[in-house]
Amino acid sequence: MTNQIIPSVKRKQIIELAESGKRTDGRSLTDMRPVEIQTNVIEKAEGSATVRLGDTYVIAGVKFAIGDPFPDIPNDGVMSVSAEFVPLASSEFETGPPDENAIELARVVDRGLRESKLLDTSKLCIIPGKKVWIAWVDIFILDHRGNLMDAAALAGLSALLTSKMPKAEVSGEEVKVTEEFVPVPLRAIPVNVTMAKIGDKLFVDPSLEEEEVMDCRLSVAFAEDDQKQEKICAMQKGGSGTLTPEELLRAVEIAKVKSQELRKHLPSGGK
Amino acid sequence: MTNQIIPSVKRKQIIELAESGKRTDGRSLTDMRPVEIQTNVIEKAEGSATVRLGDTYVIAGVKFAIGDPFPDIPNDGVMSVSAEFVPLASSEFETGPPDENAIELARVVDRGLRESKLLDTSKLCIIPGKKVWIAWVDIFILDHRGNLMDAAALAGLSALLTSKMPKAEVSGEEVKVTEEFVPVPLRAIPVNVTMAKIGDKLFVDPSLEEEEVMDCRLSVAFAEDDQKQEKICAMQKGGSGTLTPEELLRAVEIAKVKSQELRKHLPSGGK
Amino acid sequence: MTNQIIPSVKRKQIIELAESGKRTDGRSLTDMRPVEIQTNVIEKAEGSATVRLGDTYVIAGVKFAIGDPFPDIPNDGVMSVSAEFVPLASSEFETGPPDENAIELARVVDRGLRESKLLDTSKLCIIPGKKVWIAWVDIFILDHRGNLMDAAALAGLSALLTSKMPKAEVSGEEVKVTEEFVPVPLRAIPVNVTMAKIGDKLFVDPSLEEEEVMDCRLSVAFAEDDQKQEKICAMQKGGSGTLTPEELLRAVEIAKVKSQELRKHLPSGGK
Amino acid sequence: MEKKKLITDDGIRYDGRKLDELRPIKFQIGTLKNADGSAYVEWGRTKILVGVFGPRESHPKHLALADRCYIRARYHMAPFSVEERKSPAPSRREIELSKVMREALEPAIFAEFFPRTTIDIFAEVLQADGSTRCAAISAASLALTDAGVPMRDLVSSMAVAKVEGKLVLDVIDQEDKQGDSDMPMAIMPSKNVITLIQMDGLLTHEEFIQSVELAKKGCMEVYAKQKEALEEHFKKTMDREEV
Amino acid sequence: MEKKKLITDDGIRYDGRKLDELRPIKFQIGTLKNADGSAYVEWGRTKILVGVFGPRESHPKHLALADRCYIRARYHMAPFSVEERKSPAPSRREIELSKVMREALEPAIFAEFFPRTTIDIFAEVLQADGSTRCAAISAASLALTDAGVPMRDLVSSMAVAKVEGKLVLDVIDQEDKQGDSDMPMAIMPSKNVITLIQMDGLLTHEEFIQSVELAKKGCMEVYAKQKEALEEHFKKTMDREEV
Amino acid sequence: MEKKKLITDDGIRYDGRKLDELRPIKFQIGTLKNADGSAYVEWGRTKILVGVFGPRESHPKHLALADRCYIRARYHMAPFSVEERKSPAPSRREIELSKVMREALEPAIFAEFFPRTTIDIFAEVLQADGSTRCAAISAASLALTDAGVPMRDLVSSMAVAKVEGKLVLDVIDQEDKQGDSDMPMAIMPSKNVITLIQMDGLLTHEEFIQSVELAKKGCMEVYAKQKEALEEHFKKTMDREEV
Repeated sequence: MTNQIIPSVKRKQIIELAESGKRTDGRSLTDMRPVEIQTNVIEKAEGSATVRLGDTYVIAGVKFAIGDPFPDIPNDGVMSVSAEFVPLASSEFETGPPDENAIELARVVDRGLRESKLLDTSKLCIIPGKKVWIAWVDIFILDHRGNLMDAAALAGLSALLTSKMPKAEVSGEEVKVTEEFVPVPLRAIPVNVTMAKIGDKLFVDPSLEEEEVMDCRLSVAFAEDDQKQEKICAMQKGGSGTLTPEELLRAVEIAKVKSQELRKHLPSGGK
Repeated sequence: MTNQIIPSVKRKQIIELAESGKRTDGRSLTDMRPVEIQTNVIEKAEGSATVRLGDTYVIAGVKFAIGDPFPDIPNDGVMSVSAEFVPLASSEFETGPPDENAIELARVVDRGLRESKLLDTSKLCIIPGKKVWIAWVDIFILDHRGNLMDAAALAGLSALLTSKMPKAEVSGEEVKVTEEFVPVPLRAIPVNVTMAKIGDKLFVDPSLEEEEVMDCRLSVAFAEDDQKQEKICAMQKGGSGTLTPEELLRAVEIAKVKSQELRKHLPSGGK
Repeated sequence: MTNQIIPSVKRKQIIELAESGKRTDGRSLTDMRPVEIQTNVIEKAEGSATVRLGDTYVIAGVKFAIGDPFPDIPNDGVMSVSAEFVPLASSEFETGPPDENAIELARVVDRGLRESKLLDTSKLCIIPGKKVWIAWVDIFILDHRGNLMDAAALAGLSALLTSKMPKAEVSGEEVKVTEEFVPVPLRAIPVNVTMAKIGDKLFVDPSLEEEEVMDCRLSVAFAEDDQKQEKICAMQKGGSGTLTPEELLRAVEIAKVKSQELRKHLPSGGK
Repeated sequence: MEKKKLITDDGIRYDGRKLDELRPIKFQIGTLKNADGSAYVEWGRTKILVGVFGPRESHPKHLALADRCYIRARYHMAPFSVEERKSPAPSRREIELSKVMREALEPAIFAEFFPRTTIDIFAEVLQADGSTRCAAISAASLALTDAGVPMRDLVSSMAVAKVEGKLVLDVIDQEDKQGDSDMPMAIMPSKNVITLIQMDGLLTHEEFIQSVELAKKGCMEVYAKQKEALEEHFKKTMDREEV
Repeated sequence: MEKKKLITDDGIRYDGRKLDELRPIKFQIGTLKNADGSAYVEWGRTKILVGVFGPRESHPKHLALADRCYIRARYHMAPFSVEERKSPAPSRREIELSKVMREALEPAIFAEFFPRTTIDIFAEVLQADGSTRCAAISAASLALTDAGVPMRDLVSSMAVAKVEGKLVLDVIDQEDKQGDSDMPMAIMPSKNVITLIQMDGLLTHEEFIQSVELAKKGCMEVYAKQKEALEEHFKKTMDREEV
Repeated sequence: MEKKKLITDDGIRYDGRKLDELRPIKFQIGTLKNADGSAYVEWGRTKILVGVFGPRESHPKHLALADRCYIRARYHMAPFSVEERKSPAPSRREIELSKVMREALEPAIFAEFFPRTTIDIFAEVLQADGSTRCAAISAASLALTDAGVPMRDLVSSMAVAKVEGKLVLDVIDQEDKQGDSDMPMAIMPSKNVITLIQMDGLLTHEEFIQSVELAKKGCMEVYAKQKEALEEHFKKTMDREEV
């Protein structure tokens, strides 16, 4: 059975420090940890990126493959986002198919990318109703030190931003993949910001220690289109705690500011 | 380890009562529990029904989809019957893929429906050898209070009896599903009757309590064709006890009578 | 937790006996157990064989089916080797999907058969790039008394050597399987020899008892082509012990001799 | 799927409702015999059955928590509940919604009263026509009450979508698929706290604030219907006991 | 599959047998070394190997029963046993037949002699040509005896089909697929009780009664062959022990 | 895949190397925070990350061994590591390589020092361009050292292939696919013993003997690079501690 004593001592300490605006690792409540993004790290992938968010370490790779469209959107390509909690990333992770946390992570990142209209899937069509490009975005967690949501979203986004897409030539029903590459048709750019609620405070970019004692977390993704228009494009509460309506609105305000900060770290498009 | 004391006390009590032709819930040995069938409960399904057999509660839905025929019967459509023991139905049920009990149930119901020649699968062919209708019959157990076999068979049958089938139009190799619906091509009607053997008595439509202490059960399905001809179309013994040949023949006699009774509850075809 | 006392006593005894060149079952260190191969035991299979290697008992069946080629070798048929450790073969085996031992066994046997160029897969093509023959080689372990590797390899090989292949007729895109059978296009013949290392001795064709206390095993397959040319075609070390380079070379020498011995037991081709 | 216009110029929706109007919602409590607690809801054409077992012994035992009850939840769709038959194996969507449903309900449960035990919440979607997670959560909180689980409050849930530029309450399938955003929310009404919020689609900051307001209004209407159902249920139970 | 006529006007079947004639059936006992008991049967072209382990410690432990032995059975077909290669993963049919086989054998086992233990019965169908469950059950009861499991009686099994209007004994593949009904039955012969009965197809009440009679006759013939095999096996074992 | 000539008449390979020349190999130790030990290797374009956990409590408990540590290993490829996206579910190849990797490392570990515990070795192939098992094993022995697991020796691994009639050292993808044989080997260099050997393809007896010699030479070069990486790592660690 899970021992609950150590977390409750830690929690008390974290809350007390926060009263004076401080955190155990020296950050203020709204500081992100250092962000480091490297792209094109996997030459065999059409796009790839590693993200270090403090000590949290994530890699994402993008592969394009030809496949069938969904019957209800026959003229659109497909983007598929998966996340794997690789067992080397944490003593808590286990081998086996993705659990509910990995699935939630992948789906939240997916919604952020999808709902921002980042990828113009209509341009991924090869033969309408028959053949389309599938963009596989695979995110692997390599070291889990808190806030996987933002690190994974950044990694997936950076990999897509720097992807090149193979070009297909069609003659009749035959599809041939050429040696040529074209840029991926991208539009608005989503950035995700996660905050943990502990007591009555919000902690931006929570560390693993903070996540272990948090009441709940809120992730908010802001998308910015080419006219620099910002909109909320995805949101997800996680964990068993509650938020007051005021906390919710405050969190959205914070996310708006921090997402602008994070944008500066993004790789520029194409490669 | 399973406690065996309470069941053996119950069993003794049930056997003693049965000596005077009585059961713990007041029924005679050959009484069914009240039967209540509601059809067209799921508007999105092509056919559906809930069945209450006493407190046992089952739902069945029928969906038609276009698929490939089996290679050895290229001109016949397909009927596929599944059963799920949904965990809300019993504290004994667990999440996960169907266990041997759910699979046996589905297969016995399937054989009853199939061997009675209820569904004329030759009329489910769209393009011979290429495209046929698949009739998915999904049975969900919602409350398990004994005799799932008869309740599930009634639910599956009632859903099929009241199904409407989408109409497909063929031009060349292209298949288009129209907005039109046609009746499902049905023939003889099978009705299943299950009896539990406890001691040397047969209990028609056993309750959960009776099933927990039974030696074995026997399910017998009678089919009636449009000339009101009755035939046995499926039979299954379940459980670790034995039947004497005399008990077997007696059970078939009883099933013949009770299946006629059950027929009166069936919905009339079409919808 | 596994008891380690009995094995260590046995190991000591086996090593002491080996000092004078003897084994617990009376063999010399380089003796194989008696080999008995029966072919065409499963009339419904296109090829089949049982192998008894001492008390180890294995069956293999070959089935041909029409399927799709791999995209990167569109003009070649496919050979697929599986192995199942059927639970009746040992109190250690369990039901469920193949474990790492069964998978290793199948893959080593597969490599032996494949890399010897035994089967000329280019002759298994029906319509280039579209339809090819798939040769399913299924190996079932029926009684595990040591050295499954050699018994399984012999069974798979013998089944293939005595297989007949259905003949397909092509007209346009249509493929029709005729009633006729043709010989399977075979070339060089691989034979696998496994040795256990216990202490500093090599034990050819180890018994179950020897395997339980061995340091490691080495399997070496020699292929012989129609010019009676012999080459090494597959090798696999198993188990957690080590081999000195000298032991490795000695083992290969032994395998060369023993593989010639085993060749005499092989069924002659065709049937 | 063909796109039709979903809102008339007069602000009337596809199914005849006004922008902030709920569908007919009807809760029924105690419909199952085996479950310790149960509730059935018809929420427009969305139909969901929820059963609760527990607090009961944790199995397997290593799930047991020393200081509170372990809560499991399963959101599951019947194969016939949607247009195209759905495989009965849980999809990734169902696995996420199971987690989200559990986390929406947990804050309302006095889990610390039952250390070392497990509560199971099983929701079966029999027919899906939008807002299934809201309906499942709202019904589940009634099933928990029916099971005698001590609760801090009910949980009431409602979704708001942006469709053709307008915010609409209580989203149906058609609106979800064609709409620009979907935002399900759940609250503990008498505590005024949020236990579930998810959003996808594009909303301006202003629209988001309005959406939260509208969702809250919807949750309060659901809350009223939940309380009605509870009253009716207890009345029935007492009547029965008096007999 | 092409439909040929399966029975001549003289009542001779596809494979030359008379209507109530069994195929050649040969049991062999004790063919495996590792299994505690084993039997192999060639039943026409149907070939099945059965191994029995136990009574042995229950694993996992929660399977253990306080008052009797826990019995597991697996009916499994080799991929090469049928016309089209079968995936080795257990099909729904194999899962049902495993249950049915277990329930046909359980009444014959003195399970109460071995509380808290498990007996495993594994049947591998190496070639399938009809009546595989009958052959597996009959062979399994010999394998149980070989394992020294105390038995109330052997279990003997036989199937009857209705083919082209006639009842036939010991059904082959072709007859099963083209026939109008199939009815496998198993009995404990010296007790005159039925441990397995299944039926599908269409039979009048009268035909059913005749089918049961015919199946019983077949079971008794199987019983005779089982006893023969046992005698031969014990004779061999004693000869060996005397040496 | 089109077949190009892989070796020039002057004995220069596809990627510019000589026949017995290794690709640039760079080990990095201690790259992960959570793992007890870790190592990252870039071996030409092959990129692998290895993490080690343990010795730690065995879970589930029945895995515990009374006299030594239980060692688990997983060799796994990321979906984006190869030309065609690979499903993340472990393939049969990955399951075999996990076993082979474990057995190549086990002889070097003083497993008897840690009875009843488990050591987990997880290798993630981030990019695969030939010799992945050699790279994974070599990196894993560094990760084990980093985790403080007492070792008899490092394990150094290298593959030799026969390509267009010539033996070549340190095999890349292209050579593996077009070559006539592939032979990965691993040794404990200071003990001069082999912990891994596999071979497939056709080799004469003479060629095999030469292959073993060549592989050994390659292993020794890897060993030198491993020691370099260790020295650098310990230097860094000590520098950090002195601060």
